[in-house]
Amino acid sequence: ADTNTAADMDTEKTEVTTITVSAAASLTEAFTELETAFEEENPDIDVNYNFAGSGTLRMQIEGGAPIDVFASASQNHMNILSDQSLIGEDSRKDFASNTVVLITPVDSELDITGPEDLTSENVGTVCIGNPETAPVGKYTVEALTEAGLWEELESKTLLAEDVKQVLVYVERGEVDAGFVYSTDAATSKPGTIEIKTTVPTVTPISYPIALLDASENKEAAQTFIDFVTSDKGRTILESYGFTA
Amino acid sequence: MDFRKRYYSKKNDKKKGIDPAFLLDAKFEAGNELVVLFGRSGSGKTTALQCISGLLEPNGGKIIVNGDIYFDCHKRIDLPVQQRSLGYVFQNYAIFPHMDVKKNIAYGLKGWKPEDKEKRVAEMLQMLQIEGLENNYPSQLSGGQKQRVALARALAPKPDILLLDEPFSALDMVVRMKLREKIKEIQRELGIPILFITHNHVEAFTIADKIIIFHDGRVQQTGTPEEVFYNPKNKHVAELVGLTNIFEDTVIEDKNEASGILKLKCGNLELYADIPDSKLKEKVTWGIRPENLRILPLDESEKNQDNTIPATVKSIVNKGASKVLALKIAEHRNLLIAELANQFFEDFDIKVGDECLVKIVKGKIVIF
Amino acid sequence: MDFRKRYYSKKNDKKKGIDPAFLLDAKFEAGNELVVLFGRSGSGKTTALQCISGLLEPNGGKIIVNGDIYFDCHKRIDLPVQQRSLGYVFQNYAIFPHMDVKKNIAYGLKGWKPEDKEKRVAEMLQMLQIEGLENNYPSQLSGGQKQRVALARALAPKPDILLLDEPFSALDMVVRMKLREKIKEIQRELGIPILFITHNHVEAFTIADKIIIFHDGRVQQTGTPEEVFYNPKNKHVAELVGLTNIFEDTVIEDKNEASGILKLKCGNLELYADIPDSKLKEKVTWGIRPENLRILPLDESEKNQDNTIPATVKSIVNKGASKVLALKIAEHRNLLIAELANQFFEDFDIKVGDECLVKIVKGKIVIF
Amino acid sequence: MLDQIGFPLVITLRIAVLSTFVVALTGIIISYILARRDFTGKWLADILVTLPLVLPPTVTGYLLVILLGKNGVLGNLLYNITGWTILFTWEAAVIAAFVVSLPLMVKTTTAAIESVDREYEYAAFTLGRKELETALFITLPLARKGILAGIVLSFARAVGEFGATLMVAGNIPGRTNTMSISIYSAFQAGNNELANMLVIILVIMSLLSMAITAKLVNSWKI
Amino acid sequence: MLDQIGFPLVITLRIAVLSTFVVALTGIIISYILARRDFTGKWLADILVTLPLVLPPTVTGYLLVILLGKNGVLGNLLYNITGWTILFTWEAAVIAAFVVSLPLMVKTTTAAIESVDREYEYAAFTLGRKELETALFITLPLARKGILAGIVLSFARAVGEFGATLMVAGNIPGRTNTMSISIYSAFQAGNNELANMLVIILVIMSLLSMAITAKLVNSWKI
Ligand SMILES: Nc1ncnc2c1ncn2[C@@H]1O[C@H](COP(=O)(O)OP(=O)(O)OP(=O)(O)O)[C@@H](O)[C@H]1O
Ligand SMILES: Nc1ncnc2c1ncn2[C@@H]1O[C@H](COP(=O)(O)OP(=O)(O)OP(=O)(O)O)[C@@H](O)[C@H]1O
Ligand SMILES: [Mg+2]
Ligand SMILES: [Mg+2]
Repeated sequence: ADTNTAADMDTEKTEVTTITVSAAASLTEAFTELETAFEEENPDIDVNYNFAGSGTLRMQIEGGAPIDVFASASQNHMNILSDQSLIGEDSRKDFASNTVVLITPVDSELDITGPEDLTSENVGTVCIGNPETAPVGKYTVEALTEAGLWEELESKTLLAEDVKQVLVYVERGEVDAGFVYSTDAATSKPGTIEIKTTVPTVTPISYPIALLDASENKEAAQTFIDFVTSDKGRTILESYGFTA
Repeated sequence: MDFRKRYYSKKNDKKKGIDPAFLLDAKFEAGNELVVLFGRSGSGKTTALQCISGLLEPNGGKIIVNGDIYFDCHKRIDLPVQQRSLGYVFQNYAIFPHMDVKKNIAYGLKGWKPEDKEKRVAEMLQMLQIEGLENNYPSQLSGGQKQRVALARALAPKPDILLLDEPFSALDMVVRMKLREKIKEIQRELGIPILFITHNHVEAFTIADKIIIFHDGRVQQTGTPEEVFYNPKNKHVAELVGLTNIFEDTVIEDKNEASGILKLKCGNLELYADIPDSKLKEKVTWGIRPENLRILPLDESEKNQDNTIPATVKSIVNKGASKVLALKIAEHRNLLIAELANQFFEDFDIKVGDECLVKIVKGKIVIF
Repeated sequence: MDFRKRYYSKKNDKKKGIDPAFLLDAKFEAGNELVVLFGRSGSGKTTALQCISGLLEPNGGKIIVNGDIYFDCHKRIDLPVQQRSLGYVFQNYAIFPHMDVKKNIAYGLKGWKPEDKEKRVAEMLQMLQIEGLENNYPSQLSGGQKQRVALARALAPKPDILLLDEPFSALDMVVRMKLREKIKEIQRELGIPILFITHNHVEAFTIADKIIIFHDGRVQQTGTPEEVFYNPKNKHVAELVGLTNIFEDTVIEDKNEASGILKLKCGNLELYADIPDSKLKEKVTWGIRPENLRILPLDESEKNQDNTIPATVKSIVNKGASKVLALKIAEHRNLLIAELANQFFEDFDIKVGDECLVKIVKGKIVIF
Repeated sequence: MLDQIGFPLVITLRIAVLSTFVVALTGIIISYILARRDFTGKWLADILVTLPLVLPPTVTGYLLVILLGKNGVLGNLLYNITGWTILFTWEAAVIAAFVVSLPLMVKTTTAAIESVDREYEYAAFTLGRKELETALFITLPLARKGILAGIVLSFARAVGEFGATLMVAGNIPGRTNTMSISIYSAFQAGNNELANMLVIILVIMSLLSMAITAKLVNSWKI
Repeated sequence: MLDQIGFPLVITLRIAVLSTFVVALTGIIISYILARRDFTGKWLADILVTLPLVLPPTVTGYLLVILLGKNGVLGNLLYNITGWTILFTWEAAVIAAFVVSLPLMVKTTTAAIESVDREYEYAAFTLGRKELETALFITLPLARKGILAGIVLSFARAVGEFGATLMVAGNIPGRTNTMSISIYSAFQAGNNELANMLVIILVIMSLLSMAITAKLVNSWKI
């Protein structure tokens, strides 16, 4: 009852600031939970999310969309914005990281345990994200190149526009193997895929977050970023499979 | 032919058991002859042709043409339109707007050799006097030209039966006369049945081997032009064939030699007429064609002749070759209409307001 | 009115300087009277009405109706259709398929009070004898009923000028006669110009105050029905008005009292005719209406009368009220066509193959 | 769950109905002009109208973002006047739906109007009716089959619109998440149950709306 | 760069032309039946045909994957018979384009055919022409304005098709990367220069093709 009255009084006193956070689609569930915790702590700030692929989000920002915070799934998109001086450099932080895993259909009869097995003649199509549009693809290609497998595998790869597409193909057994984020693998239909191994990536997969230069609510936005990178935020993200 | 077709004003009316808005109950024979369907506007002539053509499915009855069963309600036969080998001129032409005249006419000539096609089309163009228009599209034609294209299209494939729905209605008299001849010729040549709808009296009379009179969806009378025009069976037919003088009177004397006497209702005039079998005191409807009335000068000596009555001229209308007189008879409400050749007026100068004698020729009186 | 309209068979023809496929060059006057446009099919009657209505823009000339300039090429005036206050019955009706009869008729009654509208529609329905059909859609009407709806729609707003393009072509004689009267009545009542197209001789003759004859896009003759029918100016008009006997001969004798003698080309027969001014040895075209020929029994005493020649009956066609005889004259290629009231045959029994005398009434001969 | 379905349903219907309404209106006007008028640059108008159809919706969306964003021509104007940014509001989704469905409406309706026999219009003119009245009471009712097809297509397209909408209106739960976007999100998140449910509701809703539209337009005999 | 443009251009044209061709054919047949026949379940057919329009293309694509995949109903059958999987080939893109543009063709054409006066068909019947001939030489030419609109819409849609294509054909550079997918990729990758170039080429190509189609169909007087 106490908190209730406090909240009521708050709304009367201070005006509520609304901020819009563009967040990568893969963060949907984690950030939704985060919002509840954040707004409890900051009743004068109302968070609106805008979930989509990082590329789409980036293009929206370039076009002048009224966004306050950008949480990207890839450094690349953040870099593009940074080059155009659209973000507040000081506020840019990495707040979560992820891993790439190799998955196969659960009923796969091929003997695949690691990326090196994919070169076998028995393995048909391998699905990876499009390195140009899906960050996961970029990480995958880097990793495969580093392992010296890329040249051999390139001809049997199928590029998917996003992680979900890779997942669908593997789930339905349309491809023999695929590379996805571990967080995405966790969302797949139970009993359809099998995680074979975690693929070591060259650069760590880190999710950057930053304040946008055009934001009119820089203070509130910074509060949100601080919350995401706080211990509390980290705990929530970890519960959804992200590593800190 | 004996079929029925019902039109309902609303789709649901049928289920609801509401009476149809229009019921066609046609029953007639047509041999290999030129049959004219004659009737008031809206009497079901077009509907009859559409049933025969197979474009409308009758609700009952049967249609047999030259031994071929086109439709039989009980045997569940309904020959597809395509197999009926028809030539049909629609009342509104229905020529294909996206084809030029030539293509329109050639459209029914399926399976003909190209040179035969070409020849036939040229023949048709010539017959219908539309040479030079072969590359025009329908939108570039006049009303009468369109009608002739429709005719050409129907005639070109030499069909087994011709259905012509007012095929000359938009044509000038010169072409019309030529085409009447042509149609008669075609009928004689091919020996096929031709059903011909027209509203033109002279056309019906001159072209028909047989006339079928429609009224309100029912066949009223069938017969040669003479029978129908000179001896209409009832008031409807009489009106239709231009028997404008129609009266209703009582038989007051019955003669032995199978002829009776009629007495004009509102007067003290007595008229004699040949009536096949009439009964005394019976009310009968009788009539006489305008051209069967004779006008005589008001001459006392003639006055007491049978069927001769004094009248006043109310109006005179020149029709070109003849004049129509409206005559007021003493004490009678209706005007008598007489039609007389212009030539007649050369010898007998009569003007509006003049008095004269009208002779109602006994043998020309028709009793329904 | 004096305007020109050119049709080109292809759009580019105009630029290329190719002659138009059809050229209408109409020049006529029409006062507040009933004017019949009469002409062969395709002679430009509909085109003329469309130019007057403003639906087609003439290529030149001017159109003035009752002092209002509808169109003037030089002054660059082209009054919009809507401001011409027309009643136009289209040759193909053009009644709105998505409106019922009532709505169609009321469509021109813009700005009328609802009860006035209602009343006017009822009046029209009654006048055109289509009561009971007010809720039918055009697809549920017969041809003649559609035409009457088109008429009703055009008449309802009491327009300042009526353009009627074959308005009765699909109507039966009974309605047609009534409507002829109505149209004349409307003309007298409203005192407006009515332009009326028809192919029907009797209709043209009885209804018209003035007849304008079109041929091939040009006005040939203008005049009262009597003038046009009895005194056609040239061969085209003659043909059109049913003056079927047309010959070409040379004047062989010129009398002082301003009348000449004609000699039939292929024979040794001499005919007398009244010719206003003719020159000796000149070739003239002359003609006579079929109803102006007299048939006499082959009686020697009559044989030597003026203009009386022997002939053989080639065919007799009954037209209902009269019979048409085709007569072969000795040594002459063309047949003479005579039309005689049926009454005539009661006294004089003549059959195909019979010989007789034909009297070509001198005063009825027309010289072009 | 009700919330996850209820809001998208309402917002989608609102967007689709509004955009279809605007599309129908402007589409009919544009079509009438294209069908019944000759002017220089007609081909250009024709092209401009068809263009959004050949572009991938995301590109159309991107172009709209550029146009409507704070730095865009229109967006800037709007911002300076009202201080309001249309981007990321449901109104932006209406604009996106409008742009992608307009070609459908215009193409279909233009064809339908062109097929109407001009004779009927002429008849209306002779009865003293102005062109506007004639268009409303004669031409359009006679073209109503094609117009209906155009409206149904536009509506369906507006309902199914995704790429451009995502771009200009974003995917803001509780504000701009339309059915299509919700389905996409649920699908991406692996929440197949929700996705299926949404698809079924979307389909039912669309069919119902189309049936109602058909009834309305077909009864349009005026 | 030529390679980045040349291949997508060719494959897009091939897919669009082929799918439009098939769409036009089947669309005309379906439309004719819908417009001229009465049968029970007509409304169902109508719905099935319109459905792909209201679904977000990705969902349509997903359904197609389920249907055509190795483990899908049709895909499995095909695989067992021919040993060939259609998924991830350009033929799959044709199918995707077909599915998403069929509604446009059918709706437009059905409306156009329904507007053709049956009187002309009856006239053809009385001249001994079978229904098929009548449909080909009378009904369809008279409905050609609407059919043309349908074809243009279908072609444009096929060219612009993206979501469903991506799902069933994937993005295999040198095999299935259509213009739309390339544009999308370029944009997403921030390669605006390439993207713009591709958009311009796409637009020019579409307009040219549409102009040609219009010429062809309008001359179709047979
Ligand atoms: N679809 C329909 N529904 C209801 N009534 C109809 C329908 N079609 C025609 N009728 C009615 O049927 C009657 C007969 O029409 P039909 O066309 O056969 O007449 P018609 O004798 O050809 O007349 P006309 O000489 O005017 O052409 C008319 O009274 C008409 O109103
Ligand atoms: N759009 C056009 N292009 C070329 N020629 C045309 C066009 N419209 C009409 N014509 C021609 O112009 C002439 C006059 O046509 P119009 O319709 O005025 O004739 P009409 O006197 O009304 O004939 P009808 O009595 O047959 O109705 C016809 O010979 C016709 O072939
Ligand atoms: Mg009729
Ligand atoms: Mg005409």
